[in-house]
Amino acid sequence: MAEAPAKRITDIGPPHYEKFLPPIVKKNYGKWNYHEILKPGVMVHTAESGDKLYTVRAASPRLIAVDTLRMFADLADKYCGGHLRFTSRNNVEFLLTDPSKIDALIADLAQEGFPVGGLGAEISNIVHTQGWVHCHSAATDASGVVKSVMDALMPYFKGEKRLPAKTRVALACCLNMCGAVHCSDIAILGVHTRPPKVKHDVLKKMCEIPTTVASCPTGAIRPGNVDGFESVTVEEKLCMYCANCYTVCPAMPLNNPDTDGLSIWVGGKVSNARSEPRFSKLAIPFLPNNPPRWPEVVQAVTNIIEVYAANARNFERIGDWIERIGWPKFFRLTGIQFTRYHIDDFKHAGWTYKRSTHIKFEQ
Amino acid sequence: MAEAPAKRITDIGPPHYEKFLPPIVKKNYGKWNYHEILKPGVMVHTAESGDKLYTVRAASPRLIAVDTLRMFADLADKYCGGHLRFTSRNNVEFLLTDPSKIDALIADLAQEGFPVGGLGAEISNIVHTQGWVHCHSAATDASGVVKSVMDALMPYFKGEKRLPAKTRVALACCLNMCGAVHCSDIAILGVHTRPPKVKHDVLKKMCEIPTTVASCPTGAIRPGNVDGFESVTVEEKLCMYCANCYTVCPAMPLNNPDTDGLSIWVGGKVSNARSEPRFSKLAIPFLPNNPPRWPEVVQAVTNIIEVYAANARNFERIGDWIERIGWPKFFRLTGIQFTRYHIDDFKHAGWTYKRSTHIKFEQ
Amino acid sequence: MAKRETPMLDELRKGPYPSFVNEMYKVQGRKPMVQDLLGQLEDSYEQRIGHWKHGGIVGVMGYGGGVIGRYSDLPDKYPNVAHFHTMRINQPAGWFYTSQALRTLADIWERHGSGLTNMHGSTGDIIFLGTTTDELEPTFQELTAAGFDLGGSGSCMRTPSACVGPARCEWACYDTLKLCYNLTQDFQDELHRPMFPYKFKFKCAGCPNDCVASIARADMSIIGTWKDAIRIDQAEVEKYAKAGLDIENAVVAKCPSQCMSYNGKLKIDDGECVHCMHCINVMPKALRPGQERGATILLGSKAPIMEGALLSSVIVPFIAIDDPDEYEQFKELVRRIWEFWDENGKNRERIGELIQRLGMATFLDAVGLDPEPEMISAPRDNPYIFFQPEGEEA
Amino acid sequence: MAKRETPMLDELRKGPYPSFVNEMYKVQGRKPMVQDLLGQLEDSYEQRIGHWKHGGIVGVMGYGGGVIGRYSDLPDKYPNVAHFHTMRINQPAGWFYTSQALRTLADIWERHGSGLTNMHGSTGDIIFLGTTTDELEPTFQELTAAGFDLGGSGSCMRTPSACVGPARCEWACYDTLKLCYNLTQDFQDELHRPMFPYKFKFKCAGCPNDCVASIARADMSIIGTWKDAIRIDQAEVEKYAKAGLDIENAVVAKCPSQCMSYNGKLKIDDGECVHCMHCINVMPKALRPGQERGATILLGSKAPIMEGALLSSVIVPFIAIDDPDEYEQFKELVRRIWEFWDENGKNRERIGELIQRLGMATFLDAVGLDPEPEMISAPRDNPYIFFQPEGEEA
Ligand code: SRM
Ligand code: SRM
Ligand code: SRM
Ligand code: SRM
Ligand code: SF4
Ligand code: SF4
Ligand code: SF4
Ligand code: SF4
Ligand code: SF4
Ligand code: SF4
Ligand code: SF4
Ligand code: SF4
Repeated sequence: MAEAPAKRITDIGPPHYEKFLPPIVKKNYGKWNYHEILKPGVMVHTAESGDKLYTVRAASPRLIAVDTLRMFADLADKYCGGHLRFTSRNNVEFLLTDPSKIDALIADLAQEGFPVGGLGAEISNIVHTQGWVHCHSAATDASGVVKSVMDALMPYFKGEKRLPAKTRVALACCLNMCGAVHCSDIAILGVHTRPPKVKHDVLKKMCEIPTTVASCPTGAIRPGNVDGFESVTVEEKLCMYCANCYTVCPAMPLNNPDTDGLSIWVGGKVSNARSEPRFSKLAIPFLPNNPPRWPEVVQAVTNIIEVYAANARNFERIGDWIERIGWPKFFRLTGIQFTRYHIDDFKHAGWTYKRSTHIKFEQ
Repeated sequence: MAEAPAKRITDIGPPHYEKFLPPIVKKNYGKWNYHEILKPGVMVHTAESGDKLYTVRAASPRLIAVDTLRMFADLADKYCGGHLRFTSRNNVEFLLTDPSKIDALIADLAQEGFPVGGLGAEISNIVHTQGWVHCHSAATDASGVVKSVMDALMPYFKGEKRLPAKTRVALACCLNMCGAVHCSDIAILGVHTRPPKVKHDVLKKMCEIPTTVASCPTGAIRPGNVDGFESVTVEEKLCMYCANCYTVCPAMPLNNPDTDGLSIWVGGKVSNARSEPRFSKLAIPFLPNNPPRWPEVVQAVTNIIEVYAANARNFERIGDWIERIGWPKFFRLTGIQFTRYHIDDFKHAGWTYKRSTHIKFEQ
Repeated sequence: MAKRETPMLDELRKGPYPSFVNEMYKVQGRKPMVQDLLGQLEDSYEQRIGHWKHGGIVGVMGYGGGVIGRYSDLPDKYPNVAHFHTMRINQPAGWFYTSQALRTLADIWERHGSGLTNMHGSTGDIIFLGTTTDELEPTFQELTAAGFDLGGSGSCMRTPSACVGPARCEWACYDTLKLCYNLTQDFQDELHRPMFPYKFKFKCAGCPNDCVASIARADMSIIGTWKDAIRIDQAEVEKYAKAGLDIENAVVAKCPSQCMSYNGKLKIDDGECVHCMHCINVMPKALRPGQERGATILLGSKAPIMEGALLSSVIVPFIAIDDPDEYEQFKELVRRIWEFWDENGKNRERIGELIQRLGMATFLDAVGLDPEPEMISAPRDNPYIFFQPEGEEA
Repeated sequence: MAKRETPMLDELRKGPYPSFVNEMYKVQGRKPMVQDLLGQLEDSYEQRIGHWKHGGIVGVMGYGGGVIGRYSDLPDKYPNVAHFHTMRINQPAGWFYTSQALRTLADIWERHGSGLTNMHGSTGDIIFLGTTTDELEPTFQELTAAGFDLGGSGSCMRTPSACVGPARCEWACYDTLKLCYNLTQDFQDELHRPMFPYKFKFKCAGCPNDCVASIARADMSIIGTWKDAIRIDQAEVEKYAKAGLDIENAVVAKCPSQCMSYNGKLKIDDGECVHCMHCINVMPKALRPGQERGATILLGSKAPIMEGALLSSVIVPFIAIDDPDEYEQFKELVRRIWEFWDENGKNRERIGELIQRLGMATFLDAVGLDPEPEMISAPRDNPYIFFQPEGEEA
């Protein structure tokens, strides 16, 4: 693009964070001593100076109107000198110094439809992505599935039902996994299940053939001459529907109302607490796309959480729990069917074969 | 080959094992109740019937003359009705019913130069291979290294020095690993460290070019026209000296007095006891070939065993022990240098990268 | 034009969890763009398929990224979302705002876009969701005038993010906000002008709890840790016990390295501690990370495309990262890594995939790091060693 | 010809461990072949390199294996080992012998070969070490007359082997000797006449201690196990405790599935037991495997060449393997596996490598086994699923 005129401001980066820190944070920066969770969604951090900072965490759908930003701003002015932040899971946190204002704030938030919770071993917001709201690649919607699942999980968000440990749910609407679902306690992943249909006319206009061929992890795409001009063909047996070809070449759509759907993954974690970080593993290969409420997905997620809550020991993340009881028992307890799809067949598949006789037998 | 004449006996298989079982074994077959180790190299199995079978285990170099077979036969006649067996680690076991004869047998064996031991948590015989005695592929000798190492380990074989658990040592003279060293507590492995030198004249007579090309795990072998006729060339940067090409094509020798040597591997196990079976991992990439006594190898193996014996808890195999203390500490305690060669770079290398912050720091 | 009915989406206005459909309703009255968005989305719900086309290249002058072009495949039916581009605005480190700053952002987007946002995107940016090509440059100029700037998209350094760290967390082992801000500022060119083989993400977590998921979602994960002993306040331990905490089972037994013991007094064999945070997490009043603080640097995490998902792996077990020299040394390492990647990386090959393809040892040589056993979970189990000439004297 | 001095080898006649050089000395007086073997080996020791050439194809009439051809590359210097072939003789199951049988073997080899043996080879065979081509057939005929036969070599079923099992071990969960013998006899053709893509090995271990290393060294590993409860004799447990065994630490704490408890009485939650054998190993008098016995079938272990070493992996979590029907069903499975391998295996591709190349699920379909979670350590973590048409209804 053309060079920008001199006077035009560029490359300034974001505002310096210090401009937005509450005075109590500036004063006690790096000198916090400990924290306590006072009740669902409310915690207090005590500084070495003795100062106390109260955090009230409210749910957010992440997709919010400017009206809501203004509403948050008003509440921040009313209750905490205009100071607030958002979390890495997209909840909103109000930062108070006066504990007497907590309940009023919670009431106002409830009034506006923003319940408070999601701290500690409670279910927090579902990290999610764009879906049909903004992305071309989506095999399902994001916001609608998240809304449906969170409606069902609210008792766990609000702390009305207890969980053994933090339980992180994430959703990504395609294998690009912008929601980084690959390390979540429970992951919902949009999947295609049919190979791309090559639009040869579009392809010759919009795509580089070498890039398209190179984009396929399994080498299913072959350059080839199709009715007269250079194009590509797909060796369908080698295709596992990752849509990477579609990402680099618009002429290879995979979207299909009947064969697109969702898969459920479990047992991943990010933190180093106790066990090392772990990938999510396949629980349910395919559930249908069923808007507006995706009942099959809601039921599947709730079932896993209930079985987990009923069986795991304190501080066991879902993956820690499964590690202890073993995968066969996980499938038995949840009633999920074990299929050929659960057995890895990608590059390092051999690592997941059971290479010992450490087997449990039901008594 | 030509068909065999009718009268010629073929395909009869081995003699039926029952013909060789001692009467007490026939009587109590499958009805043994428990066993006890009475002293180094001697154990007793008690049957449900109350019968007792005494086993005396003697070391064997595995490579034995027919004279020794006859000597074993004589001792078996003298002490146990002519009954004996060999073990899966190539020791010889005399099967007695009369405990009063045990000491005399042990004395006779000592007389003949065959010490008794190798039971339980003692070091048993080193599973090994042919080496320079019979194989074309050997990067080192087998019997000579084994003899040198076992001479040093005799106190552990005889139970004069204690070990935390069974400690299995194995040797293979090349990467074919006939000694199956890939799952041993301590493994000694002969290695080449230079690419094959292609003998083009021999190659055109003795080798199929496609087979030779296909034999290379890293695709380092390329078909090519060398001074006039079809042959192969080796992309030396891609060669990791496995000698698989040499196995299928005699025209690609790798043997070299100065650059062949031995590597040491640790922490493998086969049994399912406590932990699952485990591969041996690289401890020392290269030690020189130094006949007749291979002092560097003897020193390296003894050092690892002594450090292990001094630090591990009861029932911890070497691999279990390292799992608990961590590899960094293993290298520190043994004084073995950690090098670039220890970091895997074969197909599944990524699995061995440390993908967490679970790190220990010396205090 | 009469508003299209959206019965399926309206279903999603019900229920206790805040509804994104309600958010759209808040602005649709004054934003035809959002009316059409609702309409097209209702089509998607009915037909179970998306209606967006691949984004073409759109952006602001002088930048190669920060905008995701998006076009409807039903432009005639929904002309107001024929263009529906997204702008990524670099968030303030730690996602702290004042009401004033929020209103400024809201007003700018009121004037120039759909009035819909994501607070925030998965990489950390503020997302302005949906506008036309013409509005991009004006929005940008108002943003920079207000002190904001765009984030990253495409094959560039992506917007770094950081956990709340020392601003509110007692466990921060280094200043995550300071590092995040410093990297963002020093690498503005790498952020705005894609020139890498593919995307490169930084995430700064103050301790091994990793509250920004850096080990799973950042090409470079900077995770705080400490080297010396965990600080124990035995009196507070006592109080936890009195208050009914089962220290033996909830803490000692759950320690992954089994290096704790408790009998009235809590003992930790700190040389065996793997810094997992569990005991500290359970007893924040009694236990604190040590005082010799810094970070572990890990490299390479990413989503599955295309060789499979990766977690970051250790390349520097411990560095102090506080004063300017330490910052400079760290950024020098980053530059050497980018150089190695530039020279060797294939198009759309993330750094983590490149290292696996060429081998960790080759990578370490190239960037000038020594191999250390802390970088691996175990040494190789295969004998396929590429000995180098000096190999024999190993 | 004057005997060559062997000072280096003579070094190895010293020391407490029995010496293979002494073994050579025992026969060299009457065996020029062994004199030359010593000579050539001394050359190897001096020069640090072997002196054998690749074996050509030699053997006995009608067999494709059982002999390893070997030729010296110093035939002029050591004419008596110009030919120095090895014969593999199928050992009796469990390696039991009578003195009579040993003498028979010794006498045959005295007449026809070097007089040197390996008792035994790594696969399990008796190894007759070194003879000439002319002697192969006569040796073979004397062996078969005496009731012995050759073992395997080349791309065939290799000589199966078995742990001592029920013959002497209280833990054998199935009859390893009987199965080993039965397989050897029923598959004589597959043993003697190579017709597979590569070698195929069976090893029979009576329990998870796996005393024949079957899980690491057999293409098919048959490992005994039990389904019901471990049998506990509490009185004997008591005695172990009295005798000073620290049951809490030596047994309970070491149980990998933490399914035991002890307080005077030993309790086991058998549904959680992974049958690792540890508790039984430590207290053989007090604990015994259950009575519902059988085996776990695992497939695919091998040395590194060429895709890397493998351990066998579970394909049948549990089968009873005792009566003729069960034997027949088991061998049917073996034949189906061989068929699949024949059809799909590349030259020199072991079954374990083939399964990894084509995928476990494909293999299971082909041989008619249902997928079970016991076959894996964990489900896939990558989303690259090859959905089949019926996939959606999964
Ligand atoms: C606010 C936030 C950081 C931020 O900069 O935004 C944060 C803040 C805190 N985290 Fe976190 N974590 C935050 C995301 C995370 C994430 C990232 C994620 O979820 O994507 C993780 C990794 C999750 C995982 O492992 O998959 C995370 C793993 C933890 C853990 C480890 C939990 C475990 O047992 O594995 C702790 C310790 C604990 O909770 O006992 C922790 C503890 C805390 C503490 C208690 C730290 C402190 O003393 O202030 C903070 C509040 C408690 C709480 O439960 O939220 N935080 N925390 C994030 C809030 C997200 C939200 O809205 O819910
Ligand atoms: C005789 C032999 C079987 C045979 O048919 O020849 C045998 C026999 C016995 N083994 Fe074994 N094992 C024999 C090779 C093995 C092997 C295979 C190998 O070493 O290649 C293993 C797997 C080794 C590994 O894991 O790497 C093996 C792993 C065990 C174990 C598990 C040890 C552990 O803690 O991991 C036990 C249980 C124990 O010792 O407590 C065991 C126990 C036994 C017992 C006590 C079983 C019994 O009640 O009779 C037997 C005698 C004790 C002893 O220590 O030898 N046996 N045992 C083999 C003797 C080899 C030798 O000469 O030393
Ligand atoms: C907006 C956002 C999702 C969201 O709703 O928050 C997003 C949206 C897209 N991502 Fe992403 N990614 C977003 C965070 C992520 C993350 C999570 C993270 O950064 O922590 C990941 C996983 C971590 C990683 O980097 O691997 C992620 C992994 C991908 C990938 C797969 C990359 C890979 O190597 O596997 C692609 C495909 C590609 O790059 O071509 C992708 C591509 C895309 C594209 C540009 C679609 C495409 O193929 O061109 C999406 C544009 C959607 C749209 O129309 O707005 N996005 N993407 C996130 C960026 C917002 C922000 O700047 O804050
Ligand atoms: C004699 C014996 C070693 C010994 O001293 O005991 C042996 C000797 C040879 N093996 Fe082996 N292997 C022997 C047991 C093994 C084992 C161990 C086992 O069977 O438990 C293994 C590892 C397990 C496995 O099967 O993977 C083994 C893995 C190999 C390999 C690698 C195969 C692979 O797939 O990785 C080769 C290379 C080949 O097959 O071309 C090989 C090739 C060879 C050859 C034929 C050399 C060659 O490349 O042609 C050796 C002949 C040496 C000679 O001159 O006598 N040998 N070989 C063992 C057979 C004696 C017997 O019948 O009882
Ligand atoms: S996950 Fe896929 S569909 Fe969803 S936003 Fe990312 S790229 Fe788009
Ligand atoms: S969807 Fe994925 S696997 Fe299928 S052709 Fe495209 S890139 Fe290849
Ligand atoms: S390990 Fe190698 S050198 Fe040794 S016997 Fe086997 S094939 Fe021959
Ligand atoms: S030695 Fe191995 S790696 Fe080297 S060329 Fe031969 S087969 Fe290939
Ligand atoms: S990562 Fe550590 S320092 Fe940062 S917020 Fe989480 S717990 Fe606090
Ligand atoms: S931090 Fe983790 S490893 Fe260290 S002592 Fe505490 S619980 Fe144990
Ligand atoms: S494998 Fe089991 S049954 Fe066989 S000898 Fe070893 S311990 Fe006994
Ligand atoms: S056999 Fe192993 S797993 Fe089972 S109870 Fe005994 S020790 Fe535990």
